[in-house]
Amino acid sequence: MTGFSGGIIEALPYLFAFFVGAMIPRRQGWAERVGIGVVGVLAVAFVMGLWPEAADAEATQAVTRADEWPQLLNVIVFLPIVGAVAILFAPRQNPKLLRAMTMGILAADFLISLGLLRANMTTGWHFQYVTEWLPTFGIRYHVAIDGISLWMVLLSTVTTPIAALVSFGSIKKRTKDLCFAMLLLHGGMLGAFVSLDLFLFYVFWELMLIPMVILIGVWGGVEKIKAAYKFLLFTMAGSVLMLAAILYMVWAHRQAAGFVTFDYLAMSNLVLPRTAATLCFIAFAFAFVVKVPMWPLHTWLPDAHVQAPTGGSIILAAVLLKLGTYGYVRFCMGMLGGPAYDRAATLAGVAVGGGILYGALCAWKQTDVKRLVAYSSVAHMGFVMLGLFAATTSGIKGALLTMINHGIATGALFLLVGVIYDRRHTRLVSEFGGLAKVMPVYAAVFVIVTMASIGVPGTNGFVGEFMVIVGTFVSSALGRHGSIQAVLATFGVILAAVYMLSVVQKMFFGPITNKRNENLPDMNVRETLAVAPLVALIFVLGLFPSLVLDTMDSSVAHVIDKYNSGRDSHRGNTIDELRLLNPSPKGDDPTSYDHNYPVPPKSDDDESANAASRPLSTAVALGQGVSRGVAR
Amino acid sequence: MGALLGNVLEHYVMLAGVLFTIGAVGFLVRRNVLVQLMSIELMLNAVNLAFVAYNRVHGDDMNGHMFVFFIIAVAAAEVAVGLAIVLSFYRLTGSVHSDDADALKG
Amino acid sequence: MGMDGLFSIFPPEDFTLLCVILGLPLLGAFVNGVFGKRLGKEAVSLMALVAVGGSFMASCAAFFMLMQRQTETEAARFVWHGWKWLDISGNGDFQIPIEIAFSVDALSGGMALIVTGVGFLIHLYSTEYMAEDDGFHRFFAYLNLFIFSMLVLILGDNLPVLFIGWEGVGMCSYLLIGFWFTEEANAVAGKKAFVTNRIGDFGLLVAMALLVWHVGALDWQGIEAGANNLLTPIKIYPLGNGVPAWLPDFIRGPLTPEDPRGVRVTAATLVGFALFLGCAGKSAQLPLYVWLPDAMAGPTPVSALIHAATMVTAGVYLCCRMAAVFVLSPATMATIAIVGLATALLAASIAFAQNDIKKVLAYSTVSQLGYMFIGIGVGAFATGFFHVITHAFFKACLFLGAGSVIHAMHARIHDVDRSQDMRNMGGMRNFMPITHLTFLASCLAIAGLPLTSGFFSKDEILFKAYTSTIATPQVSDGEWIDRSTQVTWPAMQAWTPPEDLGRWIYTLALLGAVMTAFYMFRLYFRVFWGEFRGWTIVRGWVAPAGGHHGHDDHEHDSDEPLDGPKPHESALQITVPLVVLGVLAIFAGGLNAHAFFHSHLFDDWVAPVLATASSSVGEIEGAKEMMMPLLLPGIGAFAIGVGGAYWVYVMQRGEPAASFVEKVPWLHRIVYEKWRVDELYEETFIGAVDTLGDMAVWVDQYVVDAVVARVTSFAVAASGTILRTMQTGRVHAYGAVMVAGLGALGWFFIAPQAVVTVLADDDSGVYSVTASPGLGYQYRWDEDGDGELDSDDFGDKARVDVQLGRSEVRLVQVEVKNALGFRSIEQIGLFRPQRDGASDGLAGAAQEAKEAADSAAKSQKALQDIQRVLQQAGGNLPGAGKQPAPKPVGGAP
Amino acid sequence: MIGAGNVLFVIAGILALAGALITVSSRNPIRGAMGLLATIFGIALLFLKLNAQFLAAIQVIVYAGAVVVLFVFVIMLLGPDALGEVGSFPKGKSKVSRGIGGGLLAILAGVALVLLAGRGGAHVRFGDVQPDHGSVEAVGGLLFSRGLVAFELATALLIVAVIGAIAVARGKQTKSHLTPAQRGDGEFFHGTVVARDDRGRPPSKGDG
Repeated sequence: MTGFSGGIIEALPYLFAFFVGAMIPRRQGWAERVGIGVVGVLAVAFVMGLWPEAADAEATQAVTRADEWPQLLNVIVFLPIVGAVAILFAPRQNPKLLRAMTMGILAADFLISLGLLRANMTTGWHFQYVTEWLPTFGIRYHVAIDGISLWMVLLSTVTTPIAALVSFGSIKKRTKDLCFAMLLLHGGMLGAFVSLDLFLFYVFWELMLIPMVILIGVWGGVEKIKAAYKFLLFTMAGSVLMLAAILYMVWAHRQAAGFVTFDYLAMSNLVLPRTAATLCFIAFAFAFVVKVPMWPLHTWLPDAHVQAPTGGSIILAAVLLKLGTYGYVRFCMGMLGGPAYDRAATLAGVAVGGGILYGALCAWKQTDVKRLVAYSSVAHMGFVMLGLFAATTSGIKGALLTMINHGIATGALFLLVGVIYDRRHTRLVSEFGGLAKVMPVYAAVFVIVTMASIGVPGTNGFVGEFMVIVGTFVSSALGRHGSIQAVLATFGVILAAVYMLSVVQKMFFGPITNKRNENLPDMNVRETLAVAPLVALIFVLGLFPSLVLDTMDSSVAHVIDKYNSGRDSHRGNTIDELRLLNPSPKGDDPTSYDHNYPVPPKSDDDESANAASRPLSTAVALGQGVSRGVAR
Repeated sequence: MGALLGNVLEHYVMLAGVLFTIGAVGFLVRRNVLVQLMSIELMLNAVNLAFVAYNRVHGDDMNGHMFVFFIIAVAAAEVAVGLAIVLSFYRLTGSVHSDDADALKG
Repeated sequence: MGMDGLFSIFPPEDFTLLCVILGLPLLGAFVNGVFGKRLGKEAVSLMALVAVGGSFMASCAAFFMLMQRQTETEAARFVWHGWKWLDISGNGDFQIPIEIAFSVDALSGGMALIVTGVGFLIHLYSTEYMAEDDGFHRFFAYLNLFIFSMLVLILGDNLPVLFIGWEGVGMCSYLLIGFWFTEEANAVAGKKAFVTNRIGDFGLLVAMALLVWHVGALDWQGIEAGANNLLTPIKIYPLGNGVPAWLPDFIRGPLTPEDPRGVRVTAATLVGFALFLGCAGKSAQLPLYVWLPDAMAGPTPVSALIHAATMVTAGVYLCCRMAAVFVLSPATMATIAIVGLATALLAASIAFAQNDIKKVLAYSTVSQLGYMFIGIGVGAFATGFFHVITHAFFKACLFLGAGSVIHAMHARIHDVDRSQDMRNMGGMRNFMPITHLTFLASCLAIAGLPLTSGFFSKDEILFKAYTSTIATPQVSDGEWIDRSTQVTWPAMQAWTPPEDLGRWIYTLALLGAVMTAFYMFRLYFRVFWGEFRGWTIVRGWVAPAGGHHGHDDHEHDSDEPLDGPKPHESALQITVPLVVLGVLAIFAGGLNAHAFFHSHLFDDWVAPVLATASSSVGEIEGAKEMMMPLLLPGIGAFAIGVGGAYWVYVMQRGEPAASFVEKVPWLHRIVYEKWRVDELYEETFIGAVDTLGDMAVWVDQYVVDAVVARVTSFAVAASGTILRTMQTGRVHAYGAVMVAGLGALGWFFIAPQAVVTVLADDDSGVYSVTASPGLGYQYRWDEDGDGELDSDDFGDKARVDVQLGRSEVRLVQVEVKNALGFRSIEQIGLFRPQRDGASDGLAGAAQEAKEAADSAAKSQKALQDIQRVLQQAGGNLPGAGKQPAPKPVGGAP
Repeated sequence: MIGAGNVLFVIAGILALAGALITVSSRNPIRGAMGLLATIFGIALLFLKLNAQFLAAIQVIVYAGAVVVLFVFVIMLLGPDALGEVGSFPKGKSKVSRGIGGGLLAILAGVALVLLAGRGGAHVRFGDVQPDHGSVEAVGGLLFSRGLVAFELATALLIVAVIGAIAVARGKQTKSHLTPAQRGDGEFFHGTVVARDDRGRPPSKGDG
């Protein structure tokens, strides 16, 4: 695998540069194009020369499993980003070429990401790749996937091409910037899902924010600017708090272990004093709750969806919301188990009351279809968060599956709403009536997707909701509230049927009220091509969910025991001070979750590092702890 | 007392302090931009004096002198640009009164 | 090929015949749905008929194979395991695998026969009935999909797979009721049906969750095996954290139950109630029956298939399947019986005043379902299920007969409501002989003519209601002593129904039987006897020039008479199913004719499946002899009902009914408007959720959005304006602020900076402490560590050498005064460890440091010193933490 | 007892203080510049007293030679308007700045007095220094060994300042003779007033 493909990988940048260079000149002859192409190649050669090639190759502990190609994740994440840069060089006057390039890159990314399915998801991280990025700050480029993030990556690589296909159909102006934004967004999201270094995660977390704001702000609806601002400010407020928590934890880890690192594995090995742990948890949870969105902080979602263009709306619903919940699983539960456990019952109450029931009730009263679907997303994400707070195996697996289902179902719903929006340029439900007569195929697809969104068994919606409800019922984290919350969540299932069917009935059934609806064209090829995979996935996941669920077993088990151990060590932690869970976890066995555990830098000039490389015994740590009492 | 005059750090520091205050007061009180620039020069000179005086106390290295050298370099650059601004400001508004330059009001 | 040939092909544990039964309707639905438009009507109907017919053949084969294997004791059961669907974490987070698996045994075999058999007949009927409809292929696609979902429901091996069928059937009924979706009313009726079913499904979901928690299994055998650990008590009130403490006592008093363990109920009752809620939703029982009458908006074959024969009986099937669970809780059984009884009476009363044929039949279905649930409620599961079968035959025949009459009426009246109105009919028996005869047969069956199927099934239920008793189970709960009040609370006992409940049910059910007989024959006489009231019949009438005679009917819907042809008998595809069903309606009773022929065919067939449940259902003594005396009132009820109807509608030509209406108009109107139950729901439940919705939207806009978005933006804007006034734009104003800052900084320099550095030389024990120099600084030292400063006046001594013995601790203080007379004090704790850096010394050092600190500390800053000392100790030891100590301790050994 | 050094210190001190007072209080900026010149010479003398020959030279060359000359240049350039406001001291226009100024003076005067009075304890005497302390070779050597980077940066700074001064002081030149295209209004997104699509053509034609 390495010999031949290594060669290609080597030649890839040069070819790319030549191709981009050749495309730049407008309406010039062949001579200039080749010339500029060669210039491009030389430029890349110069940069490659500068790049510290052999020197720190051994520094990369790219120790990974035999059958997995370590570079796969890098290719998946950086192909769109490099593609976005290439788009910048492509000529602006030729939208068709831009669209072709973007679709090509996204399709290539999807095909490559299928390679991820080749490895069977046993315990431990997969396709892991680690290199030093900023050694002085202990920041490493550490990427890996496990059962959870695998499906998030695939969800993203499936929905983004579809969103791109749809938005190319409806958006005609500023195509170049649209392509750039789409590709950068795609790269940012993938990066966020796979990064295992808190700094890297934060970079990608912010990176994906900007293109989304551009998507809403430039091609949005009437008050697009206001909606884009609201979206930006909400998410930024959250992520800034997260950054503060990250920095504190890094500092705390340096106090406890002696060396600076941003790595997720090290952070999850750290036991913070009680108040500090709670504050960190609140900071992280705030960032993710804004993104999910959960009850008090969800008002940005309807505005963002209503103003976003169809493509942007699909990505926002299908993938961006999942980052909030994925973040909660990975960081709040995986890293800060203790405080998360204590607050599980109250947060679950908010998820049920504020999310499921509140979202459904609001959805029922909306006059704008997109706002309705946005509120239905709030309801679905309420289910997801309930599953996570329940912290039982089927609860979390149900939550993860509901995330995928919501991505598919709501993505398809937004796509379908986009279809009529392109024809009638209005989203008010009252404007439509009796569409089933005029657009039978469209009506059939809409009803199927509605069934998935409601959670009719046989479609994927039901499987997720069923596992979450049962998971919550038997959850020990929620104590005696679990059963009541499960019953209330089941009410949400009824309300879902109420609001979805009422909108279907108003739009599709009954006589044709509005003259303009009489001769609307049915779905064209592009739209059917875009929605077909989603509908297929609805039934495939509905009947064969174990394809997805079995791969999650080991990682969910890992999260749950981290979550519970966070709780026990927290409760048992009488000295209530800063120490490592287990002082020196072995990082060499690839199947353990501590594989590639950050090792303190061996450079001897940093005297503080080698002086304190040995772990502290409790006595002295006692001294440090008391005198350095953190955040009393 | 007389013999100590000029050989003791306090006198130089005190002199620098007074000079600095005069410069500060000049900057605050006078409305003429040119005079304000000159008072800034005064303040800088006062600081230079203090630097050299302290350097004289610990005589073994000449960091103070180096620092003063660079302050003088910067002060020269500063005056050049400051006066250029005053010139274009004058050409723009026809006056050197600093109160007229409040276009950047909040 | 013989039975063992079949067994070789389809072995019992891998029974792929089930795939054939399920696959064919699904294939039919897919083909008709996707390619229907292009195939044309004949091909579509052929495909549909072949699909359902094939499935019927397969289920017959399965039925016979079951008969082969079934013995007295051991129930025959063929299972087909599909694939692992998902796994659920049960109590204690262990994984319960749920797989897509189908099984057939006596109960589901019989039901499958009914579904596919009656389904086939109705498919045949629909090919004619829906002939001119342009949505022909869509109709058959939905119908086949329905048959598939119903089969999944029946053949499912565990509750979640049943749930797939359960909601699939609900979805198909949603699509079929709203088939003619161009009418607003039909679409609304479809939505109403789906939502009401969904409320029922809520009950099923909760039941599944409870079963997972208590029984730890969801497939039938697992449930039956683990059923008795459902007998554990569950606290249902007060929920969560209990009654809040801040409530005043006069409210808390009544609210807090005296038994500190709270109001408790056995898990079996909870599961029973949840399941029954599901069944009530699906089988249109009292709380959730409102959707069935509106479901008549769908085409008549749909009403016949779904709302008479198959879907509505799914609830009864589920109850029989989960009989082992229901029997464990007498409370649930009693509620089922009472609710069934109430539904029967209510529906029968409404049917009195309805004029639309399908509405009357709909309410009679609801009423008959009530009877089935009475059967279930009193413990007679087999009898209740037998009533399902007989009801399927005669109710399907009635609906198809009504459809045939409506089809005939369409000759001239096309308005949907008026073509189904009894007042426009009359005297149809001379125009439509076959329909008339089959309709009469079914009416006799449903009314309970002795020897007809209705008689044997319904009166058997009445008999069982009177005679059967249910054993009260033993709840697994012990004595409980309340530690705080030392009061011992008794173990919990299961609730036992009152003695004469059975007798009351019997008498009221008898009244229901009379009402049933009356309204059925009211319908029969008004439609088939008397003279035709539709339009004046003109012999040899020919359609006017307008060609499509349909729309001329609308012009003169005013009262002047309409003329038209003689209503003619429907085509063969309609009459053949009618005849078959009519015959079955009469003779199906033979299967379970206890009264006269003592044939227990059906009971024995179903007994092994319901063995566990019926084991705890007994009979009052002397029940055998009471069989005949209890049947006579039944026959009497039939006679009174039919005679009364004959007297009112044939002999008196309907005057008594008319006079009754004038005498008590308000009663008639209430009964005609279905006791205004729909409006009640509209006001209470739906209204409540509606206002909740409005409140949620208001809160979302004015509270959540206002607080989070607008208040923060207002705060930012306000602080912006405040800060803006600071920027006056005049240079010297900025200069003034800078100078003020400088002044503050100056103040900081004025206060003296007492910074102390320590040079420790461990082996000689000499610790030299130097205070940093400053402008005009003077110092005073306390070297001996006694807490007071040695001398009162200040000197220039900036350095002090202290000699320390091994493991000696001393506190050195220095006071610094600067030129302006400001002073500040600094203390440093010096400690010389026992031996340099030995590890056990570590603990010792820390320990000594602690004691020494305790002894030395007198002044109020003792705690600070301890930290300092420890830090000092820490600083001295190799490998100490990187604490950027303000006092760099140089020369560590 | 009174040595030559002390006299030098007194003369230089008085010279500096007088110059400063003249700079701040004189109505005519030229007189102010001369005051500044006096202060600079006073400080140069003090530098000599403190063995800082190199800096004294620099002070005279740069400050006296360049900075004050520049001031005089600009004042001459501005001509009569350089006088700015009428009175040498503003007619009590802004109470605040006068108050601050007065306050500051009072504080520093107090500190000076205390220091002079000697009550403030030991004086910080000047220690003994190497012979070449402050000489041109020593400071020059130091400048080009440890302070080389800073020195290069200082040169860069000065060049930038020169260019900046020229650019700022050059004033607006009308470039009317150039066409708009040549001038290139530099719109990044082609967002000129006339809405243009991707191809840069007015909306009527093209797919925009």
